[in-house]
Amino acid sequence: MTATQQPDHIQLGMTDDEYHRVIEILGRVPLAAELAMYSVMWSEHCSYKSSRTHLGKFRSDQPWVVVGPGENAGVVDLGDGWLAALRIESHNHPSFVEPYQGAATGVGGILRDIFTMGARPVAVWDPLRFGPLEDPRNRYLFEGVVSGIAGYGNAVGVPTLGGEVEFADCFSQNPLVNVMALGLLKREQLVLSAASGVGNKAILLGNATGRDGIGGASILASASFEAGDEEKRPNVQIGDPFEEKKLIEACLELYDRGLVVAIQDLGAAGISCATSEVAGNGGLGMDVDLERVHVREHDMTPGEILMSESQERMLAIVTPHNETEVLDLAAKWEIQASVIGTVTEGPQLKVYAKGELVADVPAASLADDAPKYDRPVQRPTYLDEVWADQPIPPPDGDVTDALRQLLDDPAIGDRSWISNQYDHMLFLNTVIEPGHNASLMRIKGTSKGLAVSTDGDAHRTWLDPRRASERIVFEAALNVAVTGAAPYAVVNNLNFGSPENPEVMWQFVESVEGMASACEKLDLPVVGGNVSFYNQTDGVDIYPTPVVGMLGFCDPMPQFPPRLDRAQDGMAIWLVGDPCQGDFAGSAYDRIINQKLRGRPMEADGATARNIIALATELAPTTAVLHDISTGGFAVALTEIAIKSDLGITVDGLSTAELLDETPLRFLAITHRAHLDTGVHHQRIGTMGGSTIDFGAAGSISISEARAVWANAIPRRMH
Amino acid sequence: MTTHAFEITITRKEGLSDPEGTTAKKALHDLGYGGVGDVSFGRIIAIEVEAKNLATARSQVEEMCMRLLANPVIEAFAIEAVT
Amino acid sequence: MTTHAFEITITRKEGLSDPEGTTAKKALHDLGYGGVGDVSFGRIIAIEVEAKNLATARSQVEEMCMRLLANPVIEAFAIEAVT
Amino acid sequence: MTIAVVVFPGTNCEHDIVHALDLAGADSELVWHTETDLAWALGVVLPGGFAHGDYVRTGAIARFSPVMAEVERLAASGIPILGICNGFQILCEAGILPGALVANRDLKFICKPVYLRVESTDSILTSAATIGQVLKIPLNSYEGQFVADDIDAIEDADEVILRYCDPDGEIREHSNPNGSTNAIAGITNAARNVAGLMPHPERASETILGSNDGMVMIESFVESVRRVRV
Ligand SMILES: Nc1ncnc2c1ncn2[C@@H]1O[C@H](COP(=O)(O)OP(=O)(O)O)[C@@H](O)[C@H]1O
Ligand SMILES: [Mg+2]
Repeated sequence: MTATQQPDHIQLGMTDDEYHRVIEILGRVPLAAELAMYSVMWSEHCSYKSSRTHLGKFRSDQPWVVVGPGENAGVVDLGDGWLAALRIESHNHPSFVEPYQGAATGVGGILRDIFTMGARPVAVWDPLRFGPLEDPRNRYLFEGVVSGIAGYGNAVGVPTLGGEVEFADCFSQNPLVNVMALGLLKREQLVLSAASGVGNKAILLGNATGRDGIGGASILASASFEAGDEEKRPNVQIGDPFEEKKLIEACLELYDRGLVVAIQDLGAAGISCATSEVAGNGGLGMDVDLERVHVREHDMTPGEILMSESQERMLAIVTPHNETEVLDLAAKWEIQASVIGTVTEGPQLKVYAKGELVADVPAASLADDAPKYDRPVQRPTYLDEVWADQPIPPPDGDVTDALRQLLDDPAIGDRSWISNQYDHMLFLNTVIEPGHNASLMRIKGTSKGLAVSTDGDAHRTWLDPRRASERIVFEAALNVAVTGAAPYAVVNNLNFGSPENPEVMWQFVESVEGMASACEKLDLPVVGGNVSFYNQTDGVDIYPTPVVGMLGFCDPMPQFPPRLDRAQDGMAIWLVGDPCQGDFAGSAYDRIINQKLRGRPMEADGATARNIIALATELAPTTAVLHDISTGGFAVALTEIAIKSDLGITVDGLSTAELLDETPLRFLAITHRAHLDTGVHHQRIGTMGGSTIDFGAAGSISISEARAVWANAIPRRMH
Repeated sequence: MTTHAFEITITRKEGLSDPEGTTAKKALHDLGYGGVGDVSFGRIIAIEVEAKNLATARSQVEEMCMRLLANPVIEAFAIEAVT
Repeated sequence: MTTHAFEITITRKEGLSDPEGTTAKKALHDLGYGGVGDVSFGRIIAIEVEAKNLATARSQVEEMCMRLLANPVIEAFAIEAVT
Repeated sequence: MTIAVVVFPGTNCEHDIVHALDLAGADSELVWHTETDLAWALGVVLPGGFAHGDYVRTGAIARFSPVMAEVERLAASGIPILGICNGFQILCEAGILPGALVANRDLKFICKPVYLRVESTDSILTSAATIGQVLKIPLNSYEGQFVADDIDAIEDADEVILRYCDPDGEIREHSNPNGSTNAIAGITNAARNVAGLMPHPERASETILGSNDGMVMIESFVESVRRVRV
């Protein structure tokens, strides 16, 4: 059977069972528009049908959580009436189809999630994954995605304060583009997305509705790519940061003036999703008239208007009394606005087009009655073999050849090729810019500071999803701690292959449990997240790639927080944390020098994690440099400090293996102090000074040579 | 080998939104040009190619458009020989 | 009143730097198109204007170019009626 | 003494410049681009951002915003006018300053601190600095490459006030981040009451932000506003 002969619901990506469920709910066969609505709202992307069963393992009942998962963004309390809203999203498939616009609209979408809560978006981070840059197609994707984030983020006026990047073959056909955003608000500005008040008006604000990305959620985000998928390309959406900037300012003024009862951004499934969610969340219904929608093209069908994913649109619920004022305010900010609906007693969402009823469904059913699957899991067969193959640690001898190769790796070398394309200074809050362990921003007018680090580790997660997921939480927490903030809340983006593959599902469950247990051990709430399944192309799944976005909080913020460029002549170098334990599975050394991905990564101990992280936070206000030891071990961590501080280093007594070992939960402290008063194992390993990086018996390299290799890792590949 | 000159016109595919065109239209209305209808922006590239004949040169230019100069996902292009 | 369509071509004045052209030429050489000579980038604007006749419409478009669409300091423009 | 800080749709650095003006002890007020009366202003700042989305051409639409007629009038009457980044682009588009800004040489957005050498102190932006002084100031632009059809006229009139340089003050090929003609980063007009620059002095207004070198420019501007006689 060819695609055109298949029943409508199959073409829309719905199973027969799901289709019958719709018939059961409606008591009849769905109309075309209704079927479209259910198909998108019940897609994996919108309904989390394969993951919901497991996401309950994340806790968010800590007292500082104001809004947990489920709303557009999580919200935490920073004291004195200040709240922070945070959220992470993926735009993987759209970015593969059209890297610039895919990434750009990813930024636009996550920002709407933030200002929907009443918060002003203040920063963005971009965790990215691509295939190796040796392939021109990957360079094209990398270049396009970075310039798309820059093009949108810079123009919309929200700084991008950091991110991360990894490269591996499995991402060649399926890059990962995640975007995290942070917003700030005062408590009284918090807005939620549940409509109330029968008779209230639904006003559509922003861009005109066109034929953008119709069915995009189900087709792009919830299905795998097959060769020859070119026809999906008309689904590309064009981002308009200028429209979004006006929309942000208009919405913030609406909240300020108390003009909205509820608000919801339009994302996947456009008007159908937004109207059903606001009404359904409030236990109400809504009458919607599609003819009132301002459209870009005049021959659109009701289904197209309903499902369009045109960017930069919001749906505000306002009292009839405030309607004119809202429309005037929209006019002032030069955005279009139309009153498209009225809140009703419910529970039905009724959609009219040209006087005809085109959809009449229980509003809440689109979200609440979505299918939920407990998919089969099976431990992957590759693991036994991979675990049995032990990494070979480096032999004693010169470390500098290995170091040069590591510094030349585009995920280890200087990433300012990326971050210098992003405005990372707007708002004058950036205290630690990209290029350190985490970024740190102040909250002007207060003594408070926020640090954020995003972390993933696709290679290790493939080797052991549970342990690696625990480790990325600890690593992200340590990154904010060495920046001077205490870990405070987590969002996560779970990028996986097809959930219909039991081995992928096993990776997913292991990863969720690992992440949940690590958060539990640090008493960190998970306030939001995103699941991106079907990251596979032609049947090949990506490495399981959970990503965490860690928010750290400090009050007072250190006046002189640690920076990698603050080391001074004569300062002592301390290693804080356990001595090396020979953790080479998934290490940069084994991957890049031995060209092998094998072994089982060490488990990170929860109690150690708590102690080390607390200690780092405590040392931060009074220590010149703190740097966690991660990819590339001591050798790379020390070299980064030498390069940034433009000052040599002498370390002694570390073997070549110890220099490249990646035992978790350790950091370097560089200070004039002659003693470190800590309850944690620590040892002095060297001194700052001179102009070479001197590893004693393991050789030495000049800073200028190390810097040249490090600085060129990305540019030399991109020309 | 002779040098052939071409003009490549690259425009956004129909149906895709064109924020720049929409904004320009509004600006022109504000400037008092009320009669302005649709405005859309594209790029034009003048290029010289040395090749043994016009047909070879043109097919090279076509290839360059698909590979680098245009973005076939969202743009359409037209090539014209200039004499 | 009838609608008249025009195509405006805007090019960088000679002698001024054209970073897009320079970059594209280099990239094309890198891609193996050694025969590529000069490459220069311009913009093309398709615009519809309602006016009582072609001459009025054209003179309006000329004005729009001088005022908004082109920057006389660095750009030259040409207007062509499309039928 | 009040300074008008003009906000176009798409402007985003308005609060940042207000912050820096506050630090310099100056009063300022945000003004929406539809304002047509700035008679009260003794100084005007056009801040950075993406006015009207930078569509058509950076600054092209903004120069026709209603407020610009007032800005032109004030410029002609000798009031200090400062354009930063997008504001500089708008002043050039409006013909209040000579030249134009086109895409960076490498066709990439550049956000990083750069070094500037003060070339002339006869301007509202550099009067408190010294000739040859090197300032570390963040740059943040895509269309930052300065070009002009008559560059010699600008040079001959000593209208170049800032050039990109190395930390030691030398002007070398690689110290020019965006390919600007003669490494020009900032200029003034013939009457020397209008100045524009691509880098952002307000982003270098406190040491906690990495540099406070920008304050000498902000203070020069505030001082020139204080000296305005009405
Ligand atoms: N894609 C990116 N965008 C912006 N900044 C990035 C990106 N990738 C890395 N960085 C910055 O580089 C620095 C180091 O990143 P990373 O090596 O991932 O840190 P760590 O290993 O300590 O977790 C961070 O400040 C980070 O924000
Ligand atoms: Mg780190």
